Amino acid sequence: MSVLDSRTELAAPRTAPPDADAPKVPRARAGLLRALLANRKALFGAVVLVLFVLLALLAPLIAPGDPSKINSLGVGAPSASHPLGTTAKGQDVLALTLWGARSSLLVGFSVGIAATALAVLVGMASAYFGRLVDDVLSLVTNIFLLVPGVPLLVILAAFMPPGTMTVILVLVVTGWAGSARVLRAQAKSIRGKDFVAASVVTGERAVRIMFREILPNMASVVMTTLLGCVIFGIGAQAGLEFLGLGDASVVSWGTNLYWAGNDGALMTGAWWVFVPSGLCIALVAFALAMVNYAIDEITNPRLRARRPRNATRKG
Amino acid sequence: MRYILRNLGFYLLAFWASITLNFMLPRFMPGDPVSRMFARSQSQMQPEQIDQLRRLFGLDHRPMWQQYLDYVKDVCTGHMGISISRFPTPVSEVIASQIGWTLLLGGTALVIAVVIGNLLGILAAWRRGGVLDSVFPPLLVLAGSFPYFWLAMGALYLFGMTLGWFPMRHAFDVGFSPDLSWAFLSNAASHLVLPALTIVLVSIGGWMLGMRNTMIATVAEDYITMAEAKGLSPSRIMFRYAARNAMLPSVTNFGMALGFVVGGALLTEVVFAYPGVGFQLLAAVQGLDYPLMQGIFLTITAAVLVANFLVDLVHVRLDPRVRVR
Amino acid sequence: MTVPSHRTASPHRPVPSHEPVLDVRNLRVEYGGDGRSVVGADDVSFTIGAGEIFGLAGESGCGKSTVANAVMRLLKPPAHITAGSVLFNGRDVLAMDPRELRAFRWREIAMVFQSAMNSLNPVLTIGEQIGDIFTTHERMRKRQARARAGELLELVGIDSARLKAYPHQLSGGMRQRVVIAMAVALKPTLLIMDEPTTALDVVVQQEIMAQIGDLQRELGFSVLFITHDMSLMVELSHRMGVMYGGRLVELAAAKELFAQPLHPYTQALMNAFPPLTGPRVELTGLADAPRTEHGCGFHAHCPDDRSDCSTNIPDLREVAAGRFVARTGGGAR
Amino acid sequence: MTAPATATRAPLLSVRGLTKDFRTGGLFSRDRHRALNAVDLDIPHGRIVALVGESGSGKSTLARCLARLEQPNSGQVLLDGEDVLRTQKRGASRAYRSAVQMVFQDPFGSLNPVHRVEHFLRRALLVHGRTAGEDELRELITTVGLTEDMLQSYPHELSGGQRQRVAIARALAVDPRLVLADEPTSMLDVSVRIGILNLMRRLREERGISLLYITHDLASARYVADTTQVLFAGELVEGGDSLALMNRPAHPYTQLLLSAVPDPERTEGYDPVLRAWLRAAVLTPESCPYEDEGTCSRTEPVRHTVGEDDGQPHWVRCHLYTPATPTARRVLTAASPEAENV
Amino acid sequence: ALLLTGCSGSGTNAAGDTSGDQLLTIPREDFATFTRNFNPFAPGQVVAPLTTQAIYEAMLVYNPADGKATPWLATSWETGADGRTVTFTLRDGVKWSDGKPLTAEDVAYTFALQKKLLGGYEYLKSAKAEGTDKVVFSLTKPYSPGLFELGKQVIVPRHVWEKVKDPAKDTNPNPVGTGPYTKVANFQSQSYELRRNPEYWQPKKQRIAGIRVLGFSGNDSANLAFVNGEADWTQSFIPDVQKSFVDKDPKHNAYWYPRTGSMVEWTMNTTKAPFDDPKVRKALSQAVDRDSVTEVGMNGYTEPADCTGLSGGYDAWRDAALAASCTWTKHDAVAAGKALDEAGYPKGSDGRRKLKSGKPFTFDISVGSASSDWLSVANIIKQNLAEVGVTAHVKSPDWAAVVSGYETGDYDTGIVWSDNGATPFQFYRTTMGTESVKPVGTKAVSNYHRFGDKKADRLLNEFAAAPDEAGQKAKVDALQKLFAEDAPVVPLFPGPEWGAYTDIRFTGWPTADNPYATLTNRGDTTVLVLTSLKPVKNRQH
Ligand SMILES: Nc1ncnc2c1ncn2[C@@H]1O[C@H](COP(=O)(O)OP(=O)(O)OP(=O)(O)O)[C@@H](O)[C@H]1O
Ligand SMILES: Nc1ncnc2c1ncn2[C@@H]1O[C@H](COP(=O)(O)OP(=O)(O)OP(=O)(O)O)[C@@H](O)[C@H]1O
Ligand SMILES: [Mg+2]
Ligand SMILES: [Mg+2]
Repeated sequence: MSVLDSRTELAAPRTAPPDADAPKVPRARAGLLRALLANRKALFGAVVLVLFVLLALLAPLIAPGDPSKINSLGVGAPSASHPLGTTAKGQDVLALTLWGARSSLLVGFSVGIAATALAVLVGMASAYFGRLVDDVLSLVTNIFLLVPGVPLLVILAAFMPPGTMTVILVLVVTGWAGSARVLRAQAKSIRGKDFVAASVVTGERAVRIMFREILPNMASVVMTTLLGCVIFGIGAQAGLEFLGLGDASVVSWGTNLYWAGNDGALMTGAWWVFVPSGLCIALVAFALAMVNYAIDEITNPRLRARRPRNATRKG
Repeated sequence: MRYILRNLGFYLLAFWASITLNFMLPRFMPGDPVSRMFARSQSQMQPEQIDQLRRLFGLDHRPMWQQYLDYVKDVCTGHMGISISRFPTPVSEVIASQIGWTLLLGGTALVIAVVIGNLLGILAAWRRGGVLDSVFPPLLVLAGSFPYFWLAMGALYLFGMTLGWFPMRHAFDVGFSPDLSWAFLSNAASHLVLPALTIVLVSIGGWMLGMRNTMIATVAEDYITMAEAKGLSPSRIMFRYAARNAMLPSVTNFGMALGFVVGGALLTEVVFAYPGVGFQLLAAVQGLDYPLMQGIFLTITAAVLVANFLVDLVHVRLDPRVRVR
Repeated sequence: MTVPSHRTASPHRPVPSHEPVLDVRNLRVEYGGDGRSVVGADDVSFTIGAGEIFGLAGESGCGKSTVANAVMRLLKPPAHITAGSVLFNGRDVLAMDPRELRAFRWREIAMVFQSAMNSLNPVLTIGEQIGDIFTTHERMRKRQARARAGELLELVGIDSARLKAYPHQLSGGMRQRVVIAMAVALKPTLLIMDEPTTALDVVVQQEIMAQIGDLQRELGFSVLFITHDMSLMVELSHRMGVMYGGRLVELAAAKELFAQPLHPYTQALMNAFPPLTGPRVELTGLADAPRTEHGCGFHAHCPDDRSDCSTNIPDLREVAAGRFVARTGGGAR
Repeated sequence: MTAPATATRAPLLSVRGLTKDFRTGGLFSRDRHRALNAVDLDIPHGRIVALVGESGSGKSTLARCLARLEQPNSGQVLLDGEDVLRTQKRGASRAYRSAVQMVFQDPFGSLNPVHRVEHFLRRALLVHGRTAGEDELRELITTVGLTEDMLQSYPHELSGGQRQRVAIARALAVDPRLVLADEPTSMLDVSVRIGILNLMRRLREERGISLLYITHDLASARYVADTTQVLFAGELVEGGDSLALMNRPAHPYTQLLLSAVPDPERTEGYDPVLRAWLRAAVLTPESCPYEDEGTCSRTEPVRHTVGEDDGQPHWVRCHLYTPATPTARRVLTAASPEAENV
Repeated sequence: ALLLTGCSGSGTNAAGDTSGDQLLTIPREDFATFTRNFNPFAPGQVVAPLTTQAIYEAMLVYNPADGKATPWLATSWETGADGRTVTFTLRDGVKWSDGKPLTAEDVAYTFALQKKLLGGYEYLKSAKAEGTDKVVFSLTKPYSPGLFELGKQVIVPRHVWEKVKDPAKDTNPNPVGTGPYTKVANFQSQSYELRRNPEYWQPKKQRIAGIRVLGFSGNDSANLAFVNGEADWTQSFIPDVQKSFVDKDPKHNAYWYPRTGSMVEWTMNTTKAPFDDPKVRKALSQAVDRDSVTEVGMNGYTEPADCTGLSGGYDAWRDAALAASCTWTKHDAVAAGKALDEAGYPKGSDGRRKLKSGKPFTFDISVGSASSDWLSVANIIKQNLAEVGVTAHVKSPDWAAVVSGYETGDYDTGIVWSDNGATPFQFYRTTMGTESVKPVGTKAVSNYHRFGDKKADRLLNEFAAAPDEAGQKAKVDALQKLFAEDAPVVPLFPGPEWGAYTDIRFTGWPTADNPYATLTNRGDTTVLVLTSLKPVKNRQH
């Protein structure tokens, strides 16, 4: 149940019957966006996300210079010159946190996009071609799903040269399968719809049917999968790095926490070293989860909040 | 039953694939266990001993395929060899000494999270718009958003160190030896609280939301309206009609999670110094202890497969529809 | 199914006494979405006498199910009953508290839903689902309930061994019959049937109708029968109402209505069913013109006399004894 | 309302001995279910052929086989005398698709909700190498009785009947010679069904398109189709001119189907009980020599010609058919009226 | 055997127990769980802790903190005139924990077994018992470092091990040894206890009732227990030990990190350009700010190395004058830059230096990811190098991958510990001796930098053959000079031997003022501490 195992949990919230949502969303793309902006949860999530992305982008301006530069300043509580204090190595915690956002968000979104893309490809090929292709791809998916994630992570992280790319690759390899299963189920249900058969009868090519007919109908599921994978990516990266399996020379929220642990931040009472990065991860993950939550609500209107049941009385 | 048999075929295939993967992976890693051990000992070992150790551990230099055949044979006969990092303890013994705690911690946490999470989900869906439905989901999602180790360390320092409410480490206090006495059991239970609670805290949101969403979908089904029309009592409708059907996806996820319990809760074990397979595996990987790694990997894979198989069986019991598939 | 060979084949049973069992008055149901609200049923009034089969016809979305659900108080948010009353044997259904309501449901009014596939719980056996009724309403023990459930199944011509079957193991027709058996389990006074056969095959549909007719003759309950199939409705029911856009547009004895439909919508509806006999004549049917919220979209097809109903559907007006029509113009065309 | 006289031209599409088995069960299962058994069917030029039968009799399967969405196990599909199953083994060619199009049962499912109406028509035109300008689109949409501004609508903005018209327009875009319409009206509201049926008739008359109209509603088959074929458990059992066939149904199954249609104007009274009993009589093994409802037969029934109408032979395949006695009468007297479970 | 801790399962443990029977608690951050393996021939990562410290003993104990050798199972030893024999005289009255006496046969047998099982001791021709109390070791060549190596070998009882079928694979669950604490009690996967040896030869020194070892999955949890007062003596790395530990109870808590561990060096692959040029190595070394390295990177737990490369354990051998005179281990970015300029690596227009091949002067520093302190060190070096226009990348994969690169010579530079012995011999042998140089691609277990100097070989041989310490000293002086000249590796700082304790429950710890042993609980001198500690007895308890 470690963070690294969270891919099993990822699948949990997405249990609404797969064919229930998508085709009900008319104008999948434009409509979804507009609906999202009207949703309070989504708006909150989006604002937080945009804020973090902005901070990450502006890190070189707000906190110029190498954030990991070690100096003899020593550990220090928050003060005017260092609003979030300094670490045992004299690094400015604010700078570390800001710069950490870059790597964490980069890894999170790269993992999210890559894993989702892989999952979409596998899921769609599986669903569209069916038969042997489906059997083989399902088997592969299920094997990746069954293979315990942590050892795979650990082994791959140990095997490959350290670096952001490795972390991304490792997380993609271990994270795509769960999504592929969800997407396959979804694609399969859309594959069975008459409009796909109609496109076949019209004479459309397979690739076009997959990407122009089936995929747009899965927009919301792809989106939730994507966000789920981003959450997984950010969390799992932090977990890996905390265990020392990441690249400790990169500044990210995970490595910040790794160094905080190694420098005994909690033991020496330097909570300001430990808290910000963890809080940032939580905030970003929470924001993503809220957007996801909102998408679920939008595509499945039944999930929307409403008054209690016994309001049926006549008024 | 054909459904089961077909799944069995799949499981065997998956098992083969993952033990093969398991065979390949460690062999792709650079270095060997002895130089690894040497590197760790930081000059406490004589360089001359290295070759001797290699011989002692019986490291293989035979062709890969031969090793592979032997490995498959060993797997099939249940031989897991001798651990290198715990030399000369047999791998099976190493695993046996850990798995109990792993199952205890993981199982407890999982069961609590699943039971409470699902119950909350059921109630939230049933009382749409109530406190449970509007307050809990975002709160639990927020809790689940924190990095697990961060939360665990925070809890450890707050409840273990500062407040001293719970023991901070190990599965039981020194001075006890595992038996069935009340003193031991209560001690072990008190040690379980923090690790299990933190796991529950981060995972319960997923269960609750999942259950809530399926439950909402289920409540809108015609047969629920029908049950209402029949004049059945609300609790009967909620549990026997709605929850029972909404549970099905949960059962699948539960099976998955159950299998992964065997893999241990690595971060928990690291933070709380709790014994378990997870850390053992990490240590095995870092020490390049192939036999132990393979043994653990095998155990996990087998457990996941068995758990999934059991879930399939349960599914067949719970959902008559799959029987005809 | 037991087929008593002496049975007469005539549906022309004498119209039963007109003691109203159900009295729906000025019922209005609104679906209040986010901000905007849709009127599901508006000012609907009708009565059903004891032993009477009352039909409610109309195209999809005209509010038939809304009325049926309102009668059983099964409407869920966002639906609200905003006006009117539902009297059942003189009791105000809308004023019942949850406990009363539970006891009232199924014992007094039972319902057969549109799709049998979805109204049976897929993971419980037929026996359990029928038994539920007896354990809840009659406080029977499980075994006894089971025995009664078996009898019920036999009644609709299904072997009682099938009690152990799950819904998916039965054919669509059998499932629908199970639902009918459940509906008559407590010998209710009124049976609501919301399109009990639309999801079924023509042939099976006939069997089901036969079943219902049979049971009705045997048990003597009243029926609120909902369908969009005019031919079927005319064949089956004593009196019928035609709904359009949430309002009743015509209410009359079935045969009279068939012989001389007064409202243009009813006429068009009739015209939408090709006959099985006679020469082929070009039928016009109804248009697929979209209906706006307040305007009667149907005016495009009103052959004449559009003056009064182009903006809204007028109230029902009694044009002859027992004949009501929502027209302001003359009685006949 | 008479069908245009067709010369004894070779049929547009001929089906010979078409058989389709479905694999039931899973990956390793070898159970099969025969959905179609040696179906022979001709679809002449410019005619509407109705295919009727109850649910599960294989109507859709036949249509999907002809649309090349399903691969038949054996048999021939001859288009202009060419066996397309042999020449185009791995799916249909564009040429075949431009000759044979399909309209699906569910207008809500057959239009992709994410595209505008325009998209469906444009794609159909482009795929078959035709220009897809404003004019073409306008012409198409007006042909099916819709207005031009609907080109910019999304499917969910249209009513069911309008959607089905769009689906038909899409089929027409490639200028096909045959349109397979699989229960195009059964999912539609009563109020719009007749409109679609009328459109189908108009297409045949104005464009000379052949249609295979699949339905279980005999009344509509009678209304729209020139000839009617009755499919029972995967086999064709009766066929002929629609009016003639419905006036004098020769096969007990056809009679059963007919009797199931509610008809307030029927002279003999309506007794559903009796009708259900008739069905039991037709479908129980005692009255029918077919084992397993026809999936395998010991002896194939012979094909009898009942009569000829308008150049269309009316034929039946039934062991029980003897030209002298109306079959149903015989069945009813032969089968015991005792209790029977259906 | 349940023990009598004063706590009836209350969740706390030995903390504050001063009954006099309290157990000495030692946390092990490197053992998450224990296996009951007390086989002293098993490798250090496998055998249960304290096996070779509390259960088995050696003939002598060498203490690097004060440079003295304490006679232990042997009372005296002497080297033959030709340097080819060493004779140990065993102590009288030493008994195994099963009551049998220790004999010379046991010693001879131990060495035979050790050579058979694990190899090593190439210079040892034979070990023979002479009488019951004398063991004569014949060497193949004069080899003075052998004395301490032989002397620190722990001795096992022949009568027990003879009967063991496969000594290499035996787990020896109930060990028989001569040590002070040999009785294994209450063995659990995360803790076990060692109780007094009833037959110990110094019963007066068995003042503590026993030792308890606790397993932890890492520094964090082990430190937490220690800082929380639940353990007495730790050897794990504690960040900011003053603040997080000592300040909590300055009266009782203390640490002592003597700089006697092996030298930690910045190793460069001398088979690769530009590291084959000693001028470059020296210039790079000069660019490193060792003060910052030790202060910030190493938490101030050690001090900068000098150009002799000798760790604090060899202070007696150090040529202080040499150490003071040479500049290449003293931080001077300007001088370093100049040296690089002169060596032919001028700065480009972008301020970055170029290699002779024209490529930019960049390379990797490989460090195992688990060693976070060294990672910081590498990062500081990287920063220092940037100041002189050299770009370094810190690469930190798993140690296995790093070491594998070191071993095969597939790396640029790394941070490595050196070999450590009783004399500097081993250190210089593996940093400069040609015999340890393996070609790239062949596995090397030491001398990862692959540097050898024939001059060093000669000096090393002379050292080994030198009969007395004075002769050895002369050779070491020469070796130091050679090292300062060649700069085969860049010494950074001597590894501190971590050690911290609290004297709430036990007193008598070694300290800087009383360095009778180092403060390690896993080294040779541990037994000295175990036999010196006194439990605090508090009557009120
Ligand atoms: N949950 C709902 N929310 C909003 N509007 C609704 C809801 N349910 C029904 N309606 C609207 O109420 C009107 C009447 O619906 P109702 O289901 O009663 O029609 P119906 O006559 O039963 O149709 P059908 O023949 O298709 O079953 C329709 O216009 C429909 O759009
Ligand atoms: N993909 C499939 N796999 C297995 N069996 C199938 C499949 N498709 C159809 N069948 C079976 O083939 C038979 C004929 O089905 P088909 O859909 O052609 O019937 P139909 O006449 O179109 O029925 P309906 O009127 O309900 O549409 C049925 O028994 C059905 O169960
Ligand atoms: Mg309805
Ligand atoms: Mg069909």
